[in-house]
Amino acid sequence: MSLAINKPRPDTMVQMTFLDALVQAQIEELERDERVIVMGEDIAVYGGGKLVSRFDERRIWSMPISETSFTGVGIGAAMTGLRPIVDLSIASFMYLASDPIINQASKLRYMTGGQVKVPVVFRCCMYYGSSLAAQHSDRPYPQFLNVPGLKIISPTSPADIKGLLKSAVRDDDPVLIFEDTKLWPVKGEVPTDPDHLVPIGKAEIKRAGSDVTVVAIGGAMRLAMDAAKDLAEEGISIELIDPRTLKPLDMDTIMASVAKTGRLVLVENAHRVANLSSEIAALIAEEGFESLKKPIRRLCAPDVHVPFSPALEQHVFPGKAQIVAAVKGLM
Amino acid sequence: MSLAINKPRPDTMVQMTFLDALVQAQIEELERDERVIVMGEDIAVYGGGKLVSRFDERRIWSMPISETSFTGVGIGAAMTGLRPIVDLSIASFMYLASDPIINQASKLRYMTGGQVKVPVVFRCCMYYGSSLAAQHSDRPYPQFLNVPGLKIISPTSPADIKGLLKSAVRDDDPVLIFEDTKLWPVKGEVPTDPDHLVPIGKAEIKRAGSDVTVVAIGGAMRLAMDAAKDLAEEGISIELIDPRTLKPLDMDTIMASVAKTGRLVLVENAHRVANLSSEIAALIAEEGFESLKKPIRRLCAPDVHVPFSPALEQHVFPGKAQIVAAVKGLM
Amino acid sequence: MSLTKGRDSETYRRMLRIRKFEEEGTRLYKAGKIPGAFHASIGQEGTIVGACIALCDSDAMTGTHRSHGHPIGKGAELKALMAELMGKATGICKGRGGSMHLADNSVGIIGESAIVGGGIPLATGCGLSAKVRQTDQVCLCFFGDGAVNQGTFHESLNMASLWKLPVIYLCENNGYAITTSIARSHGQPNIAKRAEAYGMPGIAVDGQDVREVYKATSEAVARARRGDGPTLIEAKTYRFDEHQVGLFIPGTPYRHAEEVETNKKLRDPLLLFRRALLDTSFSEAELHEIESSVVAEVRDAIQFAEASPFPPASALYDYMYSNPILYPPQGATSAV
Amino acid sequence: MSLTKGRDSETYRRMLRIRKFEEEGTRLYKAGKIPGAFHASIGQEGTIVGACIALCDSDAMTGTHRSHGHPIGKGAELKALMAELMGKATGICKGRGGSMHLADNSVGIIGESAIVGGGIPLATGCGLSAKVRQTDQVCLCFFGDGAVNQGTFHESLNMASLWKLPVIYLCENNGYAITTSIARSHGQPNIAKRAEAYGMPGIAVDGQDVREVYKATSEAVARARRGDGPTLIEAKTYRFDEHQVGLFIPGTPYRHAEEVETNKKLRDPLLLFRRALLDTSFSEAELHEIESSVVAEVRDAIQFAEASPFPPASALYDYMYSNPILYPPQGATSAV
Ligand SMILES: Cc1ncc(C[n+]2csc(CCOP(=O)(O)OP(=O)(O)O)c2C)c(N)n1
Ligand SMILES: Cc1ncc(C[n+]2csc(CCOP(=O)(O)OP(=O)(O)O)c2C)c(N)n1
Ligand SMILES: [Mg+2]
Ligand SMILES: [Mg+2]
Repeated sequence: MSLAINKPRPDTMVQMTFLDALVQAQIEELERDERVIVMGEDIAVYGGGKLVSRFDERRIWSMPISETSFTGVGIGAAMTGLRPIVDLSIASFMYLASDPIINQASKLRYMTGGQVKVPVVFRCCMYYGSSLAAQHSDRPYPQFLNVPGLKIISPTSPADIKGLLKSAVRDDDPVLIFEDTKLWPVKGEVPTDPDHLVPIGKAEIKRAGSDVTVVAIGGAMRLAMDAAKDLAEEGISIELIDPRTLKPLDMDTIMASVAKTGRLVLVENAHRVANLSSEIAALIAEEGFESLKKPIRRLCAPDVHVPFSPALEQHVFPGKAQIVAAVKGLM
Repeated sequence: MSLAINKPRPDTMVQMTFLDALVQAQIEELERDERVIVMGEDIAVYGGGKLVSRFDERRIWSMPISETSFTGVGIGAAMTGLRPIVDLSIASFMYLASDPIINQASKLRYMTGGQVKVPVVFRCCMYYGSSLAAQHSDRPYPQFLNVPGLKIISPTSPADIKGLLKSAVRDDDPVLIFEDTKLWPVKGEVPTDPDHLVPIGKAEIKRAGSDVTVVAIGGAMRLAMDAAKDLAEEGISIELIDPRTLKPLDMDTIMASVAKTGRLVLVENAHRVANLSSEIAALIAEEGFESLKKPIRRLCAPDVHVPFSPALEQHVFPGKAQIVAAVKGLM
Repeated sequence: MSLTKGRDSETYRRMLRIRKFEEEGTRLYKAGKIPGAFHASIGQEGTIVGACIALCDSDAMTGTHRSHGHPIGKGAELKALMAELMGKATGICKGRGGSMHLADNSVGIIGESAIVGGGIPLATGCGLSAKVRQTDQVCLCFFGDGAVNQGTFHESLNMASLWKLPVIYLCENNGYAITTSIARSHGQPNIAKRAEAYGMPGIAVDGQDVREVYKATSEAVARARRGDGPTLIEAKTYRFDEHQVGLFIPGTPYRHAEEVETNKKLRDPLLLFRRALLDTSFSEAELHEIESSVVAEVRDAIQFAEASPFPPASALYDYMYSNPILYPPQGATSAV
Repeated sequence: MSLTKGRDSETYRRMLRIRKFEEEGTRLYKAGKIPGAFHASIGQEGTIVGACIALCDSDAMTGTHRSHGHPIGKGAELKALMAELMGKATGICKGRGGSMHLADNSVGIIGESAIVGGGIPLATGCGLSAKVRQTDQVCLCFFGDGAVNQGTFHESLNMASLWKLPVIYLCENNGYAITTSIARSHGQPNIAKRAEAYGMPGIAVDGQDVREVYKATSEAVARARRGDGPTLIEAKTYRFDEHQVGLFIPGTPYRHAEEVETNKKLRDPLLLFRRALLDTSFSEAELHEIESSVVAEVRDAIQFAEASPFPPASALYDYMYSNPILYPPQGATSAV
């Protein structure tokens, strides 16, 4: 009896960081399904210490520095019965994996007329804002939005990273996870239920409101939440949306909100040209035009590389003050 | 005296195809500046027969199938005194070159604080619409729009490919040329002036009009021209714009046109998510919102891979009828 | 070690299937019935079939843009392959792959990559998967001499050697990558020797001698199944036709007409094998029977393909995802 | 062949500069005065300087994320390097590069790539350029043992061998890529041997013996200048500090504390060289003079760096393009 009490009930929540939730999700999936493996370089260094100590080398594969091919190895393994989680570590390195991700993972199911499936997950960590300079600071997900056949997620809370990573592992298609490492230390309530799944393709309304719709992506979400709180004190009501899945995009939720508010601010740390905000703005300009009362506002990183010096880098990413100002500008 | 008469005057025009203009531009630049070299696989097979027969192996370099590295070789050569034209042949192969293009070519000037320049040109040919299937049919330029530090051009007339390719070779920054191979056989008047340059960063108004602004990119331009002609007969006046340079985008020209017409149709053969049309639509929704009388309309390839079978592929790309219908839908 | 008569018969049948399938395919291509690009393996049948016949049905395989021979060599039926070439709904890839991508998963082919070198990591991943799944499956990985210069060759062979993966890397060395000879692209022309860099055995064989290819591959398969790791096999072969049917190459020819003629006359793997079979265990009549049955198979495949419907426009999105999620409806603002 | 006294003196000076520069840098990093990540080359000075000293001033070079040693080894002044580490406007890269990218073009460095393996094609391109320009410039290309597994190593060495490019590929083999040993990542551990795959000479040297590295590199440089092509040199060296200052690595250590201690005690390139110099041509006083002048140089560099201003926000876009074209104005809808 006492044992049963110690075992957490499915609806129990625990407080943990985003990074812990991320690791916990992998541990649970590795334990649930022996087809799941993890592949990556220096896994312990990039936050996966618990994985390395818990599972043997047949489950956790240490990779040579060969990103192009080990990505292809993950795809080949996925096509032949495994469900690999490929850790590409810093997102700036993933251009080395562009070819296998785009030409193989995203295309093979279609090109074989459905003969194969490609259940592979790619983890890409977006480090920026910590003086690593341009070769380590990319947020490259906008480039992959244009590629058919991929699913792309970028959760912003511990519960969501756990639930979406698990959904990704259980999904039969290639899923790219873009983790904003600024979120790694963020704490939150996370369900202990080993089958806690957050559906791919569903946005979340973080905060309901009526004056202005704000869509914030990745690390920008924390600032947007703070901005919404400040604005509420001034009597401005923000409806704050987290797309969570970047492809396919849940436009129904965004469109319904804009239909209500008629005002839209998009906040994103990726470079501004042809990013997710561009796509959302375009879709609204096409299909939500009649509801728009004011011009759309995008707050993004400008079209410049991320500089090393903190004196410069601090000016690259949108801050809370800009979000507040943009919202007020629309009132 | 007779010699002088035979020598074409600078303002002489000749009729030639897009492909001939493309080759002619390279011949002239190779002859003008001995720092210019051409690098690529099977250059004669991809339309460069004249280059191979005219210049020796010190100017025309035949590459092994090593796209990642020979792209880097071109960048290294550009940083040390040459002005290479790197022929990546079919654009679907360029993902193998994403890392050196993004992490090196686009970043090195900035990351070295201006100590180096990277005068390299990449030619990427977009083949599609001829049953080559998904691994040979990509139009990947939308992905590179998001990358700071690159210049991207996609001319649509023989005169423009000649003048823009020459500008690209003479430019000190990395320039990507996305050639729509559907345009290769198109004929037009081309200046024989060896210094015929078309400026990077300037759009062209192909046809002035007052009712609807149509922006068409690459191969879509020919259909848009036909559509504009048909619509003119029905009394609808199209202002047709060719951006020519996709990055940096000449938004002044587009914005001025939309200010006049209040209606915008975007036509593009790239996949629809986060492409150039998304960016243009977003910019208009931000800065041209007050002039917009109607929702923006985008006509693009859908979010599906290019299938092999002509029975399917014919449904992927926007056609003249769709352009006409979209324009009429806005009247 | 000599092959059994049954295996000889199947070997000859598959080689001939490739030859006839592609001869007819070339004709149909020139007649405009097959769209896209058509790369024939004619001349390379000994290499392909010699290697494939050393596998079990449950073994896996990856191929290249020159993709017709690989499934046929592995035992695929011809109908769905021919229908695929014509872009029909009954094609092995439902009309989505075409000539460069005739992957037939039912015989173990996990992909035919038209990205040169792109299949090498996939095969390596299949090897890794076999190891994790603790089966005795091996994976045969085909690629050309040109693909050897891709980074994926290097990275993948290193990993396979490191982890002793059950993969056979089989280089169809036909001497050229489109127009580029080995001398103009390889710093060191001996491809088998490259294996040493990875601590892997590298073997060169006469790719026109199907039995020699079979023997080398069988040994590599046995080695892989024993858990002793991968092998690189370089099969020296020759492509009789142009890189791609109808490809026009301006300027000085990259290979001499004589070279081609000599190879066709003296180094035709089908003629060589036929002669060897007659010299040992087969009668003219027996071979003739195989030949006419193959001709009939190819004819039936063409009939099947021609009679098949094209996929309808409404099927454009089929097979994009295994688990589709549609926000917004896919065609919403698109051309369709 | 022994180095001349002048060269010995310069060699010792540069080795010591790296050591002192990085010791002070580590201190400043821990004190929060240097942002980002800091990878020290301490322990690898013999390899770096031995190779660099074999070059002429006009020769070119590429390096890695472990980027401080390369410019110092090539003769760079310390002030702009230290200012760069601190993200100052007077930094060698105007504060845009930082610790992983201390490229100093004035001493011939065309790039320090923090993308592992990314510099190898650039160096090869420099070799191609030298050949086209018909100069006798050579390019020295540094990379680590981990980078050997990148496709760029394979592709680039093949091209350099094919075209006999004047490039020296110098592998700083310190035994580890972050936590990954050679045994856990290389199918075949002998890196020098990989050269054979490309038809290129491959030489292994003791990277802690600066004279041995100098000798091997000098021969490779002479070979390259003669037009005889590239060489791969594997210098066996050791990194005394952690991969990156302050990096926490959970779990079982990837290298034994004893291994580190033994190397520091018995295989310190500076101690070994100092002893050799004393044994032959230098007095304590002479070495002492070099030592105090280096200490002063480093101190001056720190003073210079600390006194320098940060780049102003208005400079964010500077150095993006050589030929800027601005449509629309860059910051228009951005955060700035
Ligand atoms: C990554 C990539 N680069 C270039 C091409 C264009 N291409 C198609 S086949 C081929 C030659 C391949 O040569 P090889 O590997 O020897 O195979 P073979 O054609 O001789 O069978 C090339 C360069 C391609 N399909 N993929
Ligand atoms: C393409 C790429 N992959 C991974 C990394 C992360 N990373 C930085 S240094 C390093 C290890 C490099 O090892 P080695 O080449 O031996 O150089 P060392 O650090 O030992 O000097 C890795 C994996 C990177 N910077 N670039
Ligand atoms: Mg070949
Ligand atoms: Mg190392």
